[in-house]
Amino acid sequence: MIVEIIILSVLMLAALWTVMTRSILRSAIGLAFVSVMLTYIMFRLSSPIAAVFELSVCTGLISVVFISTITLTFPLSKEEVLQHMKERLSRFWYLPLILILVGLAFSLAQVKLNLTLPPPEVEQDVRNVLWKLRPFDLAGQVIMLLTGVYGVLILFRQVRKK
Amino acid sequence: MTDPLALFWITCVFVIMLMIAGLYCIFVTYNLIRVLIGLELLIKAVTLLLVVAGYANNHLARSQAFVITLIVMEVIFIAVAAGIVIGLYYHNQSLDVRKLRNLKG
Amino acid sequence: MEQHLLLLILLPLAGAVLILSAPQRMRFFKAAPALVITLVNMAIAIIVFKKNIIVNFPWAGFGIDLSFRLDHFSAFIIAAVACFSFLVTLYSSVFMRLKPGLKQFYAYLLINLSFTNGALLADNLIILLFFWEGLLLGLFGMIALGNKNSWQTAIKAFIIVGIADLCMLLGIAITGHLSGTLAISKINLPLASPLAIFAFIMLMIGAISKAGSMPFHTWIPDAAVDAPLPFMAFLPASLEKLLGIYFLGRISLSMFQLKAESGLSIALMVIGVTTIICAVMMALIQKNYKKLLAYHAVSQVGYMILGIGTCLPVGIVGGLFHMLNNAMYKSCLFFTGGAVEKEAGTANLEELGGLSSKMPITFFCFVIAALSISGVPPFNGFFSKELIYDAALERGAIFYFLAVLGSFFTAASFLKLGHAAYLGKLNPVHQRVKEAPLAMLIPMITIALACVLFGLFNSWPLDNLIQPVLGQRLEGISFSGFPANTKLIVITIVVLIFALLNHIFGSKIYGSGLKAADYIHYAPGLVNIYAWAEKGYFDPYRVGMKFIVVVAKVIFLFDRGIDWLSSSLFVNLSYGLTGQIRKVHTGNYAHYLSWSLLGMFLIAMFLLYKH
Amino acid sequence: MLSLFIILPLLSLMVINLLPKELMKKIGTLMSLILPLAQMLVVVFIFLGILDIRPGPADHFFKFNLAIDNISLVMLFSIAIVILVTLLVERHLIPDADERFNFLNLVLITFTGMNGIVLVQDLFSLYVFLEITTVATFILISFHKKRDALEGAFKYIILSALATVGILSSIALIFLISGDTSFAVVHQALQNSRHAFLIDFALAIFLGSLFIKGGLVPFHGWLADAYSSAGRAISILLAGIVTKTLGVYTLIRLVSSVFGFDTEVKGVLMFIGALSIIIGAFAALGQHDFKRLLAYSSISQVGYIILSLGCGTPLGIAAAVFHLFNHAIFKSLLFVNSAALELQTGTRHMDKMGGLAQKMPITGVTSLLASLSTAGMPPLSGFWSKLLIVMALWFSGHFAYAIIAVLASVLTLGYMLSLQNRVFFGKLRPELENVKEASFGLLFPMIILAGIIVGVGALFPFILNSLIFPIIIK
Repeated sequence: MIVEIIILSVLMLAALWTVMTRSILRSAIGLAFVSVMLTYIMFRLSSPIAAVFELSVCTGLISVVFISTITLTFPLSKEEVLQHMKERLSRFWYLPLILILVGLAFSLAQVKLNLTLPPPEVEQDVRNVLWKLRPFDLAGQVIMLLTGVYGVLILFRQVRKK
Repeated sequence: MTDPLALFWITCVFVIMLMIAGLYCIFVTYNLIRVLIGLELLIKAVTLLLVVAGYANNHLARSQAFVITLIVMEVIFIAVAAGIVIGLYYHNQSLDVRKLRNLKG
Repeated sequence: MEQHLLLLILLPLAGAVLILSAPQRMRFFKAAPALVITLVNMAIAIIVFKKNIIVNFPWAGFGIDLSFRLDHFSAFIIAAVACFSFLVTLYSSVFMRLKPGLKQFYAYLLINLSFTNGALLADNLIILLFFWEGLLLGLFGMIALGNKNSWQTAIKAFIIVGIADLCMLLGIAITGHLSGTLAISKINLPLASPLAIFAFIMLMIGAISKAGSMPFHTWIPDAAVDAPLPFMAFLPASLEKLLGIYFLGRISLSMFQLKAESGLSIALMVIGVTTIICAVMMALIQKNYKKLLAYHAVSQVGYMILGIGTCLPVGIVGGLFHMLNNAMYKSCLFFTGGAVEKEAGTANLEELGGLSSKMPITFFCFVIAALSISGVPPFNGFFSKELIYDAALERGAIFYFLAVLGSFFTAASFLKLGHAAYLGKLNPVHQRVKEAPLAMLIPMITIALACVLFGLFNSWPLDNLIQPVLGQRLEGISFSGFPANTKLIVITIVVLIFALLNHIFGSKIYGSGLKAADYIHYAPGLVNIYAWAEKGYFDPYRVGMKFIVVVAKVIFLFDRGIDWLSSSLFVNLSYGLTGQIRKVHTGNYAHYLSWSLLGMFLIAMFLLYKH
Repeated sequence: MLSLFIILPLLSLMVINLLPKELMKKIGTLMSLILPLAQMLVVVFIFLGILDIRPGPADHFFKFNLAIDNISLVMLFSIAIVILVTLLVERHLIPDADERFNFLNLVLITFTGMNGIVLVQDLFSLYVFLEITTVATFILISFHKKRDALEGAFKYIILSALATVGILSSIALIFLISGDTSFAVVHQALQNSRHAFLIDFALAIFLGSLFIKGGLVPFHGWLADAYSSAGRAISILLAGIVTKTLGVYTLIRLVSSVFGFDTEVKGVLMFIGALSIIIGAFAALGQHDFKRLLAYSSISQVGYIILSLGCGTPLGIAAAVFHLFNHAIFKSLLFVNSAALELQTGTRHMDKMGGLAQKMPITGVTSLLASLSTAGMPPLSGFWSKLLIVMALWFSGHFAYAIIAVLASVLTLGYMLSLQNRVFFGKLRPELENVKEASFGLLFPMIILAGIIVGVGALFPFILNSLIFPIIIK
């Protein structure tokens, strides 16, 4: 339990850094780090296959998407960044305060969850679950990938035309 | 082995904090890409919630199947959103969200 | 026999479709089919008269059956509607000849006829509502055919009548809920619970707004100016009055057990006398032939509502008889107005005058109808008014007094109208005015003749048409023949003589018939008070008139106030609100996001409140 | 049998992409027309009992968890009609062949996604198909590189992401107590541990998220921007059916067969519905942009559906479904009208139009029919559904809401007549002297849709007995 809390806290700090850092590139890297910590906690919660997916797709692919977007859009110059810095600080520095307050409030609250949990599942193999029990989700994934292909085709080709 | 429900609740607190961070990012920033990063943080929070729910009620296989599907959806979603952000950049020559107020009333 | 009922509804509808689909060039083809169809319709109405027919098709769920019922009440109104629509069509065939939108005019006329028949025959409240709302569409279309302002008037009428119809929808829902059936013939509710009273009020609003009572009347005078004239003679003057009062009679006679001692009866009577007085005061100061008539069309509804509201057999008989009489003389009056407008080219009383020598037959019809509406014996208006007075006196002297006062003003305004339009000096512009063509004269003469006959031989309509409606309630009493209460007759005649004297005084002072009522319109200035004081005997009269000026002004403000309420206040209010709503939509997605979060938060709070 | 509703559009998508592209650019649309037509036919056959829905070979192979009932049948029919109309008008509104081809592909994906939403019996799969349809819609909105369209799409993305996150969080919380996400299991689990704190919270989040998808006040910020900025062909699809399937149908389905009608849930639905009716109508009253007015009108009409659903009675649900169908018809007709107007006059600003009824008679008449049906004029279809809604409200004892519903239809009439007045009636502006009626390809769908409006109104008893009563009895 303690280990999980520590990992979650690190994850939280990484998220905080992601939100508050000045450079957008560093922000994207912070997001990747959040992903890594999420992967680790998934391993701890005995979900290895999902963890592998998270590591490969989110940490890898999404970072690539963000970084390529950032390079395609030439963000503000350094001077402008410095100019905005003070303004940014005044807008952003409430966040840690809020987070600490919310975290404390919820941790100290005595919540009775009184939930009746279902009996544990018989099928423990992810592949079987996906293929046999949830084929509709798989079909959905295929359609979503097709959608993504058209999305990239349409949205990014426009940019090329310009 | 600790009580799974206790772990679930503690993770819930972190999920809430993560969501607040993501929403705060969306509300406060003036940069379109940062808005997307905020959205990503929200989705990460949900992923965490799904995993820990599966862990707490011992339906790990199913929750992993959900998470895998969710990740696929998420990638496409972010890719499309990024495409739209790039399109907006080419029109406005900037990533400032304050230029997105053409449609109103 | 069943097919006759369906024919009454379907035949005019088919005719409308036929006319609409006819090619544009065939000008003759528009009036002729309408004439034929209204004639056939009249024939059917006479064939089915005095029969009881029930047609029932199981149609949809919730007790919504396609059921029609012809009983005595609806049969005689259908016959009346059929006669009026034939006469109006005949009149229009000349009046409308060169106007644009001819095709639509006849199509709407037939559609309105069909829907009116449907509403009269319907034995199911939902079916009734269907035809009732359909009439709204016909009304809208017919007004919109007029001059360039008519679109606004049409929208105004549509909104006012539409709101009233929605009230009626609500009333029907409650009635169905309370009685468990939607069949009109099976509903008989006591007015005991507040919900039943509410339902009755809602249905009543629907009925009296269709009849054109205050405060739902403001579109009628506007329509009189903007809409084509036969429309006025057709819908507000006859069809809608018949339909509205028919439904009022239905709800207060059979669907609800309206008792004389109930507050609703008093409310109805108050609406009645308010309508009588307010509308007639407005009529008195009008300077336009058609507008003056339109205000009278509103005023006369008051008598019918008063009569039915008394809940006494004599009053109900009088109200229903007055409905029939009013439809006759009012359409006759509108016809004469149309004839004058068509021949002289204007309906403005200031430009008219001395037309009696040029248009003697029109003048003659006008005189008969005017005498009838003023309640001069032995014309039909006299007899129905006497019955209503009788009932009003029994329920309270104040109602009687106000009703007689209304009669006084009616007589005064018609003296003014007749004097201004037909007597006096002929306007040189109108030197070459001719008598109206025959097709326009026939309806006028027919109705004028009917006015005389219904007056002289009033026992026929009363015994055959009106009194069977009440059936058992009458307990064998008959109201036909000359009224028994001689005191009331004397008072009536005295009042009429006063009206005549008043007119003569007024026109002597101001030098023209048109201005005979001007002292009511223009508030006398302070300077004049000294001048009047010198003529001592004239003073009380003046003071009384001054009081009336104030009343008339207040009523004018009231009338305009309702108009303002319906056409400006609501519009401005909603535009103000709209502006605020538009301002809130800033285009900033952060605002939208925060609304959504706030909404979710509130929903969560609401659902978690009990924890 | 049922899995074919998903497989066939997908298969045709692949066929169109695998065959030679130049040929498909020419005849792809024509070929795809078969799909919605076949779907309409199949729905009618199932409805008449000619076709049964027993699992066929395709179902044995694909093992999807699908089910169909009368509500889904109505939805499938409406989806097919709107897709058909979109495909019919596509070639007149998108001149470029390449773009048209891409558009066709995305429409087919949206079609598949919506069919999935309608038939699915599992919360998580529902999320998957919601996401597919939403993402396809983002791409469709930003289809023509227009600046405003991208802005509208971006606002939609943000609010829609919030909805997605909400839906997933509540799925996770429900999954914790149910262990599965199929509707039957979830329904059972919710019955067992009713009113646990977390579960009520999950319910609230789920409702709010679906309100975002359906564009109800105060969750509607994205809707007007997305509708009005989207391309001409897309807004027909978007306003006609997509948001109604994403938000409104899902609400009907989930509330009626999964969550159950709590007193609180009913209260929330009715309040949000009434608020949407009023705010939407007032906002529509002040618009100058044709499509923006229609967008706000859409919010108001969806409010009616939710209000009726909130009754919780079978009649209320039936009325909601019927109004959903009617709304799909008349709103797509109005958007086709707006597309024709924009194409012919070059503007959407209503104050720059006027007197167009003489120049574009068919557009004028059909849009008048649609407007009157929206306002609930008898005997058009809209009247009957509004009547059913008011009756449902009344019989379930919600008198105040019934009165609101009745009075708001006056407002509806107000803005619809003002639209007609500004665009089609009055004097023709001199600069519009050369405007011509739209081409037949646009008029044809208009006439079909107007025919449906009039036909449904006239044949209402038949529809009530054969379509609406089965829903009630179930």
